[in-house]
Amino acid sequence: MSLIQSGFIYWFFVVLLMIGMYGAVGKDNLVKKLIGLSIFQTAIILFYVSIGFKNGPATIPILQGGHGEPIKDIAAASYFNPVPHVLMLTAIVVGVATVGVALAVIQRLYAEYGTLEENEILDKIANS
Amino acid sequence: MTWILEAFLLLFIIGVAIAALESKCLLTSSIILGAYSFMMCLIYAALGAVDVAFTEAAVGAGAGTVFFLATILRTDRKTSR
Amino acid sequence: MSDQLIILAIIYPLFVGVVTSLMPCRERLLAIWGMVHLALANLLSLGLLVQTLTEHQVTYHLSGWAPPLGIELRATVFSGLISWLISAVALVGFIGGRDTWKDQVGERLPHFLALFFLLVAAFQGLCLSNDAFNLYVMLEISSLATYGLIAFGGGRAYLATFHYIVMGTIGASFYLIGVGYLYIKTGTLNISDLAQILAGVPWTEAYILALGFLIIGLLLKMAVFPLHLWLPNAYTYAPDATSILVAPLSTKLAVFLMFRVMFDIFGGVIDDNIPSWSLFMVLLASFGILAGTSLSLAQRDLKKIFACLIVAEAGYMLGGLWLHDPRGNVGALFHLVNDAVATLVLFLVVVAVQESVGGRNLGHLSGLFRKSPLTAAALIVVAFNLIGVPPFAGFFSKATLITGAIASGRLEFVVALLLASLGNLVIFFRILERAYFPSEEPFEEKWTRSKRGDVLGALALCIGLFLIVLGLQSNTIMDLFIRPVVPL
Amino acid sequence: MKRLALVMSILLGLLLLKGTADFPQFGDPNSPASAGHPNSSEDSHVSVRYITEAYGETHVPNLVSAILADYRNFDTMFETTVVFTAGTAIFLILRLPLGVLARRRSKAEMPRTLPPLARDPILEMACRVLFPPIQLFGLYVLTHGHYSPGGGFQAGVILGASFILLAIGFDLRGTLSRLPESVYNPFTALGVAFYIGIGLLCLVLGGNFLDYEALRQVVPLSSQEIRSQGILLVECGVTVTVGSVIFAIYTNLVSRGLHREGL
Repeated sequence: MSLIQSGFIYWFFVVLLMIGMYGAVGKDNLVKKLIGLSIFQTAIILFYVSIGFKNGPATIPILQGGHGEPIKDIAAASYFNPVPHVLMLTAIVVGVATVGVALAVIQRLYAEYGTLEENEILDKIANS
Repeated sequence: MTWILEAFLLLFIIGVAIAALESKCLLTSSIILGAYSFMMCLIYAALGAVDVAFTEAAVGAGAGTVFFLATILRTDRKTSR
Repeated sequence: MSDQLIILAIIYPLFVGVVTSLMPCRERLLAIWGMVHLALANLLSLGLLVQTLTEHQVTYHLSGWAPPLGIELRATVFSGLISWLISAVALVGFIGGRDTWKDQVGERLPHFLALFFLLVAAFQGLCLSNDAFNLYVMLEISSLATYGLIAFGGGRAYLATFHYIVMGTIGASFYLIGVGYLYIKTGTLNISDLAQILAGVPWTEAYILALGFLIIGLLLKMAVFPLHLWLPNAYTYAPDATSILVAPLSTKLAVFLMFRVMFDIFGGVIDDNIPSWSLFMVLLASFGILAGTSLSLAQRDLKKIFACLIVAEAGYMLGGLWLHDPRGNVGALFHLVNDAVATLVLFLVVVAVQESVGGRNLGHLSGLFRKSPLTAAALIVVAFNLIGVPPFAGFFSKATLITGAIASGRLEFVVALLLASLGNLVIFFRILERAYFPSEEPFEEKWTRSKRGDVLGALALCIGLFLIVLGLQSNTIMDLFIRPVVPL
Repeated sequence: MKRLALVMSILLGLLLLKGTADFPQFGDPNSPASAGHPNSSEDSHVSVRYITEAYGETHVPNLVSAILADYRNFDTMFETTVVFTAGTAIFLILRLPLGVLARRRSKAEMPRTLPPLARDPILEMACRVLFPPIQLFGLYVLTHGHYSPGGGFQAGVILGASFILLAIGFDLRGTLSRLPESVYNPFTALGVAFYIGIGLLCLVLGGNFLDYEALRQVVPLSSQEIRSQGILLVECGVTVTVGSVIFAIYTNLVSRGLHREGL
């Protein structure tokens, strides 16, 4: 019996999503918000990846024996579903691109206000 | 019996995610986030998504962590909350 | 060649954007370069519009694979119209924002223009793609380009951008969860394929949640009332050259996307299930309209007033889409077109006012009519449109929305629409009173007439007068472009 | 705010869990996602179709690469554009105009600078030794992406990381004097332009956008071979863009866009 390769992984995905959501919305520190956002995105990636899993004799979506003679008679049940994997490659790259832009904005915010705490920045804006 | 190991891993990942959010030092947080990413790679690989695991290891855990570190060293590494 | 128009409408601005980042930073050269290419992009979109009018629907199979395998593009008459609207707004925004380059962009001009073109390409993709996941990628490119374009304004733009990044990413992630829920239940990503499968399934929790997550994600992007927090500051503190492009299009495309989610993906099942959703969504929209208008009433910065009006306008379209009445949908889509043009005029006027009187607070407006009559005239035109005076397009879109609301018995929406018109009347009365009847005579000697302000005012006025054309031809436009795509 | 966030995330979790109860059995090989929905026609069951036919059509055993760079290559093109967009946006945000910078400096408001780091011979030697194998591995990941996990994105990140290693191990200024911005910055655009160019070439040769079959008019190969080579070509474009953008993002972030001093 395996926990990762079972429906239990949905619970895990939901827990990670909740942690990420809490971090992204509830934290005051801007970097912490971003870390929450990263966790949020990895949770979604986990969800998609779990869609592609198949019980039984299935294995990773790289055809066996691809180097040699042409492969014949490929059964769909013997390989995991590659589509969610393709989609998630895109999502990972998008996630890191977003993080990069957000970090650039954070650097500018720090240069402008000298702090990374959102409430302190808001105070400084209100006082100016 | 693998489920005991797996349960340990899953609990550990959740602990790491919370630690990344709750740590008082941002430098620690971002390193922990890198560790979190790497452990998620394990899960992806266990679910058969080797390409996703590879990309997460290179892009998420590698490049993402470096970006976080670069920013934190340029700004402030302390946080009160 | 003509069957490639639809892909060229997306690829052309994309390619130009990528090449632009390699150009030397010479302002005049870049201005001509951008203008020429945007004009050509306009021609391409116009060609696509004509093609959709003759063929009703244009589809395109990317990389030669038939739809469920590969990604498909699909243009209906309405998306053809939106595609052209995007190119046209981009051209006007480019011309309108050109004057602010020197102060606000400086040496980064090639990169700024690269993002500008990439944003146009992403908008085109959002409007033409027929693949649920491809739409997510387009959503993210448009957001990333917008973040960059807003944040480089500096000052308070940074915090606004950060909020936008957090909320925008959560919105896009919700959209992604919705797509995932649909994928796990249906095994396809193509929108037409999804619609076909969904038409014959029992309506269970996973579908409800899929629809729910898609809608929440898009509501965040649309900035409807409780989820609007990012919008007013982001648009107010964005550089003018950015806000002219982003403000008219960004939220409207989210509305269009919501229309497609409702009727292209869930078209077969939504009719039976809409009443309970409609109850809540129209209420939300009514609240959104009132909240947006009252937010706007509380502001003193002209740009922020208009940014808050966008929040209210999003409520009009949301309510129209969920009225469960074809007239409501027609009204919402017509309002989308009308509002895109009106918002363009509003933000052009902001730039023109800044050029003419040197500030954009209500206090600065004193005597605008004497200083730049054309800008003041444009302000009147767009005010009439937003208040809903016939024969402006705003009147006809609101009238259609109200008939739809009455037909489906949603009186709270009617009340919200009428109150919003009243609110707009007050907002623009405050502005116009200062512009036309200054309380004291401004110091004439300190002030020099701004030629740029006049040119921009004239441009805004021309586009504002186009709203009358839109209004007078409203029935033709609805018949030609909107009624064919709205399910009856 | 904290309480609100907690309530929101718990609500979200409950909603998501409610949805998962309605999912098909976990890992069921006959679930709609894996075997197609019964409501759709047999030939539109994409996942099955990809697994059984992709090798015959593209000669790429790594199904993920085949789908990523052939069947759904339009997505991948925009994914590369996302990376390029992020690089451009970060440049735009961090590179302040000279006028603003001058004003900053006069007000002595420059953000804090790091103390100069001592040179470490062991670290430098380690970087020197590691640098070539990392790059070689990057190229391997790119070219072997047809047969094993890997492809353009991973290769690009690895190549970019090799330069980041140089910048960390030595110092940013030294690295930038060898690899100046004027050299790597154009590559961010050239990679995407190359990708789009391949697509446009297909279009000019009479196919649809990014339909590698059309390339057979200039390169006489079988339909499968040309798809396989087309995949490699676009992955090269991806690698160039991703590698240079990763490095560009790093240099801009670590020096606040000034490129004067790094880590």
